[in-house]
Formats: sequence, structure tokens, C-alpha cells
Amino acid sequence: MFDSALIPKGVKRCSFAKFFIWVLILHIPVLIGTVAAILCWGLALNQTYLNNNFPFGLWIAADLGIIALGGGAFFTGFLRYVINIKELKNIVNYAVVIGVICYAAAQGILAIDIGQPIRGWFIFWHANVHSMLTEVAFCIMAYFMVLCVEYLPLLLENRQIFKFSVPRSFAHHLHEAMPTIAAIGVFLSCFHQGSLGGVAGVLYGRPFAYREGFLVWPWTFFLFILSAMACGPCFTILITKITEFFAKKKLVKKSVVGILAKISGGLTTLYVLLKIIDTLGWFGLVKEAGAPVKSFYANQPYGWWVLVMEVIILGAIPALLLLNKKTRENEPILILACVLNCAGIVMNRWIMTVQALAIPVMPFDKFVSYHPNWVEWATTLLPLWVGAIVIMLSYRYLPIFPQERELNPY
Amino acid sequence: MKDAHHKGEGHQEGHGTVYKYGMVINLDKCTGCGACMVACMAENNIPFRKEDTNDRLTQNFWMRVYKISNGGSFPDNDICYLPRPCMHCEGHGHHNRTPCVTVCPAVATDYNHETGIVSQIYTRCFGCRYCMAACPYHVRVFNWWDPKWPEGMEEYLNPDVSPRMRGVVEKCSFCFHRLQRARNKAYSEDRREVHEDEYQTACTQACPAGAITFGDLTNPEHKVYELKKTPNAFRLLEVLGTNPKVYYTSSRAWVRKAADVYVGKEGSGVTHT
Amino acid sequence: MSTSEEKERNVAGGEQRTEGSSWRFLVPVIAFFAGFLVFLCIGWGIFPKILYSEKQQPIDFNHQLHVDEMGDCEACHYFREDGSFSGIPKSENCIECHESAMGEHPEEAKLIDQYIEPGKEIPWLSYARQPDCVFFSHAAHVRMAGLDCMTCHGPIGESEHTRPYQYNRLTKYSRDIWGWNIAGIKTNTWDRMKMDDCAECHEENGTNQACFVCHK
Amino acid sequence: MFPFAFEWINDPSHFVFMGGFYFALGGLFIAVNYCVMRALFDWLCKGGENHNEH
Repeated sequence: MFDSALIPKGVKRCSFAKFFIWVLILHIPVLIGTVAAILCWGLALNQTYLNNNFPFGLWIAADLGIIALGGGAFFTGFLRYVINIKELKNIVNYAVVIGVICYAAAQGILAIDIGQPIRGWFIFWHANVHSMLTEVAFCIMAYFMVLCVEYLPLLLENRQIFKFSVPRSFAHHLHEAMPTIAAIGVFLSCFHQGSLGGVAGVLYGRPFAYREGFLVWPWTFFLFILSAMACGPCFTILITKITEFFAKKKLVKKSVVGILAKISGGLTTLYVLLKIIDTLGWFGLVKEAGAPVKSFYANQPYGWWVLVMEVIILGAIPALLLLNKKTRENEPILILACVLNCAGIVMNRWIMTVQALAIPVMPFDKFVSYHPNWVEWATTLLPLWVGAIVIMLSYRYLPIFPQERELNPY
Repeated sequence: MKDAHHKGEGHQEGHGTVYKYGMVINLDKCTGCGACMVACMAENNIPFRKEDTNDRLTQNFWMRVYKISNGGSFPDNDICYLPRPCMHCEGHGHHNRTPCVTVCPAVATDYNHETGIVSQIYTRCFGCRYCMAACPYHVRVFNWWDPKWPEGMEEYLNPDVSPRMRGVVEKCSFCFHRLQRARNKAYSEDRREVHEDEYQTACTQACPAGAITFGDLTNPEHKVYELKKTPNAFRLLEVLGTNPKVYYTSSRAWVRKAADVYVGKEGSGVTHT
Repeated sequence: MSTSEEKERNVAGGEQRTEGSSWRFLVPVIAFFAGFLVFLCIGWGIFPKILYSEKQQPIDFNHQLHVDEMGDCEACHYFREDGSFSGIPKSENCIECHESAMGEHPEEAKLIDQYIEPGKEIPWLSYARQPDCVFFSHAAHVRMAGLDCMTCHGPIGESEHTRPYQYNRLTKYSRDIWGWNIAGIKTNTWDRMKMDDCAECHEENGTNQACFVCHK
Repeated sequence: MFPFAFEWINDPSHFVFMGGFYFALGGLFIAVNYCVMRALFDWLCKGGENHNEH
């Protein structure tokens, strides 16, 4: 093969032509997304369906969702390096790759979302430390750097680079330092996952989103951390399964996936319980203030079904499926549970941003509905395609799955 | 901010009075003519686009007149026009912070403890729009387009107000530049305090019905001081604890009720939700 | 592979082994300083040339002469009745004295021929013009706080010639705002007019730090 | 934001927030540089003996 010198030893990859054509095909949606992004930068945000009632739309919701899904990286890293669950070394690499993609995507979307991208650095230079968004920006930026450093040894393990002694010993020492780096990552990650929850939770002008809390953090701060820890591993499993589907072989042992699924199941259960308590507590507060709870669910499409969908169908059901040993070990059901769990988290992020803004606060305000246009969709989906390309490249040329050779002898 | 605030207070004697500018709008007098909106747009160089003058979701208004109705059928039908400038919320209770100010990641907006005015600095704002999400009154608006005026109209822009570039948030400033101008005059006459008639907002002066009264809410000599204490006075969404500095008065009970979602608790003080 | 590594090892660690390799050890050091020098020249010499464009004032104005004649700054740069500041004088102020030539200076002849007789304004370039978002009250600083003109404008009253006006090509702001020192080092209060400089003085004097004190 | 910025205020929120941030960045910086140094040191000491120690 044309590039066989770069492919890790002892593993099989598809022909270079096939690989190349797939990468080329993926460039079509990438191109469309890039055009949309350039439209936003060049012609300003009037290219979207965002308006004065919906300053936050698909972008911010997707941002929050992506970061939550990328939470698998910090949580798996935490389990592997800090708690020291050895088994997970077989999947932590992939979690890191997914994390890098998710965080790069989140930052890219933010860069399109802000009205004056050239001034984006103000958030760091003129930081307002009381703003949740500042915390988000600082921690995401720093955590992205951590992820890059975690990705670096993987990159250096490419067969051709690994021949050289300096990158090899550098990678070796990075592996040694990984617990420290992972611990920093956990610290940063917990804060920004939480701050993303705080973004909506501190808005006391928006009773739908506002929550009281602990010290400077509203309850949503802690709910978001927990939900990211709960669904992140599910997303890692999901992407691994998708990769296995396209690679047509097993890449990670069932036992490894089982550990992640079990932990995720426990955390999801805990999260759903706390979410129910939080929702009921919020009902009480709203009632006490004299507002009928149903007024928050009176505007279609944001009816009661949203709550049922989020908490029961996309929350409790996957939690139980993951918690139960029998269902968890059945692969189709496991995949279904992961899909539901991830969808639940994305839906929660949508509710906390878009629905929170959609519900009129002033009594004489009219309900306005919002739906994203193609520019928003194309830019939001852009990371998906770029991510696919990055995953394809990483899978092809880097030894990401330590168990691959063992599982696929030839 | 805290330090600055303390210093400000420390110099209270030297720098004269601390103001708390606010507005009392008499809804019974308002005819909904929209003169306040027009005056505001002219005064503050608010850009407009011919194609969406009717699009309330992307057209920027600093002052916006809402039409509200009691929902009754003839002859019980009654409507009321409600002009809505920026409330310049003070915040109180355990918030003690203006909803839009604390969320700004780049300190592009602040609450001035000497005037009670919430600022917006366009050159600092980078357009994250978090403040718009924080404001329950839809006061803050975003520049979705580059500002453009019909040919020749640029010559008539107000030099005291800097025009906004696209991609930043803007909002009513209580015509703060008029206070700056008034202060200039006061300083040159060697006094620190600004008289009531020296500083009036454009909308106040433009209202043909005299529905808007503007002044220092803490100064007993200003008209707003008494007006805000009348039994018919109320504020929008008082229950949220935003502590706005714009008061409304109306003799009609349904209008007063319509100001708060939380009708059940009307008049029983502020509850935090 | 190993031979090249061997060589590099000698370069890095073996200056005392042979004379040849001892001066070779200096190569990276020399390269560093050479690069340092090049970038220093770019940073201090070429970069400001790229960043700033230069213009000459329409008339070479002698401040010292006028201050001697007129007495003080406020004779020409006066306050209006409403407290606003007149700034750079209009040609009508110049006409008060220069309706016809008072002397034989060529710059005065230029003033009369090119501006006063045709009734045109002199297109002075304002060194101290702040960006549009800034509100600056001369009344507050001069009348209320009693500051000297010199505190912000420097000893401009003693100048005999106008200095070239430089402005940032990107922002079009006068270079006096950023300061003439490319590194941003400030020795006098009038060296710079950035927001930090305003804030510094305001903080020292306990002025309100709210945004709407200086912004519009 | 740096402590010499004029917007900086010496209050707990600034110390805790920016402190935490710089702590994390500093930790990462030191960790990575430590690894770089170790790698260079390895190379300088036993660069000749080829790649067989791992």
C-alpha cells in the first residue's frame, strides 16, 4: 500500500484509495459548513435565524451539548489515571481523540457565534471573573490545551515518528506525567462543565432557568457536571461502536466497554434522581412566587412532553438499561441506551438555552418560536465531518486501540 | 468594581450628591403615538433598515411601546400602551446585582453607583449576547447588520452618541450623553450638582402627552420622587428582584396586574424565585 | 542515523574535545543573537514604519511665539458658554489678528494666502483626538479638577515647530494615543493617552470608575 | 487578565479565579516542559546507544 509505512504494525487497514475517497466525500459537507461560517463572518450574524428574542440558538445549545458529550475524555482520564482503573487504558486514547474533537468544535462554534470574533480575546484580557461565561472560556481554552497534550503522545506513537529517540522518550515521559496532566484536566473540566450549567442557572431574570444554589453556583452547575460525567462515557462507547461498525472488526473488549457502561449507568441514575428533585423543587419555588407551573409549559412546542421526554424517556430509561447487567451486556440494547442517554443530554442543553429564552417572562410578551436555518445547521454539523476525518486519520495511522491486534489476529 | 465603589462613596462629600436616575411613566396618559421611539432613535443614532421596520425581532429599539389589552370583548375591551426603556435595574436582596451586568464576560457593561445608570460600551462588547439572555425585559438588542443610514443622513447623526458597529449589543442609556453635557455646563459654572431640567432624556421631552417624568429618584425636589410613591405606581416584574428604576403608574387595576406574571403575590413584596 | 546523532552530540556536548567543534558550538549562540538583532531591528525600526503613516500639519505653527503674545492657552483654546471646549481654533480665531500680515514669516503668508483670503478652514491634524467612543470633558479636568494643560498635552506650548502627525494605518488614531515609544514605556504623564492612563489617574484621585464617566 | 491590568481588583474572587487558572496553566506548562527536558536529557546522555530501552 502507498502509505503502509505509516500504518501501525500488525493491524489491517483498508486500501489507501478507499480511504482517500471517503475523506474526499467528507470534504463536501465540510466545504458547505466552511461556506456558512464564512458567510457569518463576512456578512454578520443576520445570516442566521437568531434574533433579539433568541440571542442564543442552536449554536449555544450545540456547544453545551458537545462539551457534555466530550466529557467522556476528562472522566475516562480521571478513572484511568487518578482512580487508576487499569482496564480503561484500552479506551482512554479514543476518549481523548473524541475529546479533542469536541473541544475544538465547541471553540470553533463560539468563534462563529460571537458578533465580533476579532475581539474574542477580550474575554481573556478584560475578564469579568463573576461571569459564568468567563469561567467557561478560560477553562475550555485551558482544558483544550490539556487535551492536546494528552493527544500528543498518541501522535508521537506513529510508527515513523516513534523511530526517532527524542519523540519516543518525550512520549514516554508524557505517559509518566499523565496522572498530573489528567488531574489538571479534571479540575478544569469540572469547572467548565459546571459553569456551562451556571450560564443558564444564574439568569435570575429568567425564572425557567434560574436556580438557587451553593455559594456562587446554582444547582444547575452541579447537575451539569454530573450529567457530563454520566453521558460522556456513553458517547465514547457510541463512537467506538460506530468505528467498529465501519472498521468491520472489534476494537475494544466487551469487558472494557462494560466498565464504562456500568459507571455511566450508576451516574445517570443518580443524575436523573437529582434532576427530578431539582425540577420538583423548582416547581415549589415557582408556585410559592405565585406563578402557575403550567404557564411554563403552555407554549407549544414546549409543552409537558418536553419534560417527560427529557427526564423519563431520555433519562430514566437509559439509566435503567445501563444499570441492569442483563440489558447492559446485550449489545443492541447497550447501543440504544447510549443513544438515548446522549440524546437526553443534548435535549437538556437545548432546553436550558433555547427553551429558557423562548418562554416569555413579561406577561404581555408574545411567545415566539425559533428554528435554526441552514447556515446554523451547516456550521453546527461542521465539526461532525471534520471530527470524522480526524478520527479516520487517527485510526489509520496511530495505535489508538491497544487491543486491536489481540482481537484481530492475522 | 467593589473597590471603585468604595472610593466613590468615600468621595461623596467632595463630589457632591449620588444620584439615582429613574423614570415614572403614566400609562393613563400614554396614547401610543410612538414619539418617544422616534425621538430616541434620532437622538441615539439608532440604525434602521427600511426592509424590516416592522420586524420587531431584528429591528433595534431602545424605547419600545408595547400594546397590551385586557382581553375583554366590546364594550369591556380596554387597551393600554406601555413604553419600555431600559429599566436600569439595581438588583437587591441576595442578588444585589443587575441581571445583565454580572453576566458580561468582558465588563462591557456596568452599574454606575453614582448615577444608577447601566452602561453599555460598544467597543468593549464582542457580541456574545449573554446579557440579552439575562434581561427579562428584552431591553438589550443586537446589531445584526452594519449600521447604514439613507444618503445624507449621516450628517445629521448626533455627535455625542457614538454609532454602533455590527455584532455588538446596545441598549437605552437614559441619554447619558445629556448628563455629560449638563455636567460640563455645571462644571464650568463651578458647581457639581445637575439641576432637574438640565438633564432630561429625549423620550421625556418628546412625549406630547407628558406621560414620562424623569429625574433623580432619591431627590425629594424632583418630581419623580413623589410620583413613584403614589399608590398606583408599580414596576415591571417586581417579583424577580431586579429592582428596576423605571416606574409605571396607572389607575386601571388590570394594567397594574398585567405587569407581573406572578399575580398571586401582587403587592406582597418581593419574592425570589 | 547514528552517525548524524554522533555528530550532533559532539556539537552539543564536546567543546573541549577538538578545536573545530569548540567554535562550532558557538554557531547556535551566534545564530540566536543574529536572529535577535534582526527581529529587534524589525520591531523597533521597520514595524513602526509599517504601522504608522505620517502627515505634516498644513502650517508650521509656532506655539511659543503665540503663547508669548497671547499670554496663556485659554486665549485660543477657550471654553464656550455651555461648558464645552473649543479645541483647535477655527480660522475665524486666527483672523482676529492675522487679517493682514503682521510680519514677514512665510508660514504666516501661507495662512493668509491659502486659508484666510479664500475663507477656508485650516485642516489641522489633532494629535490628541480620541476614538469616537470616548467622551472627554475638558471642563471636568481643567475647571473642576484644576489640571494643567501640560499634564495631558505636554510642553506643547514651548514648541516652535509642529511635529509630524503620525496615525495608525489600521485604526486611523493619532500615535499620541498609543504613545511614541513602541514598547509602550511611559515616563511623563503626557506620553500616552490610552484608557489605562486615564484609569490610572482616575484611580489615584478616587474618581468614579464607571464606564459611562469616559465613554459615550 | 493579568494582575497589572487596571481592571484588576485585589479581592477574593480575582485571587481564586485567576489563581486557579494560572495554577492549572502553570502545572500543564511545567509538566510538558519537564517531559521535554527529560527527553532532551535522555538524548544527550545516550543518544548513541540506539532505540532499544523501551
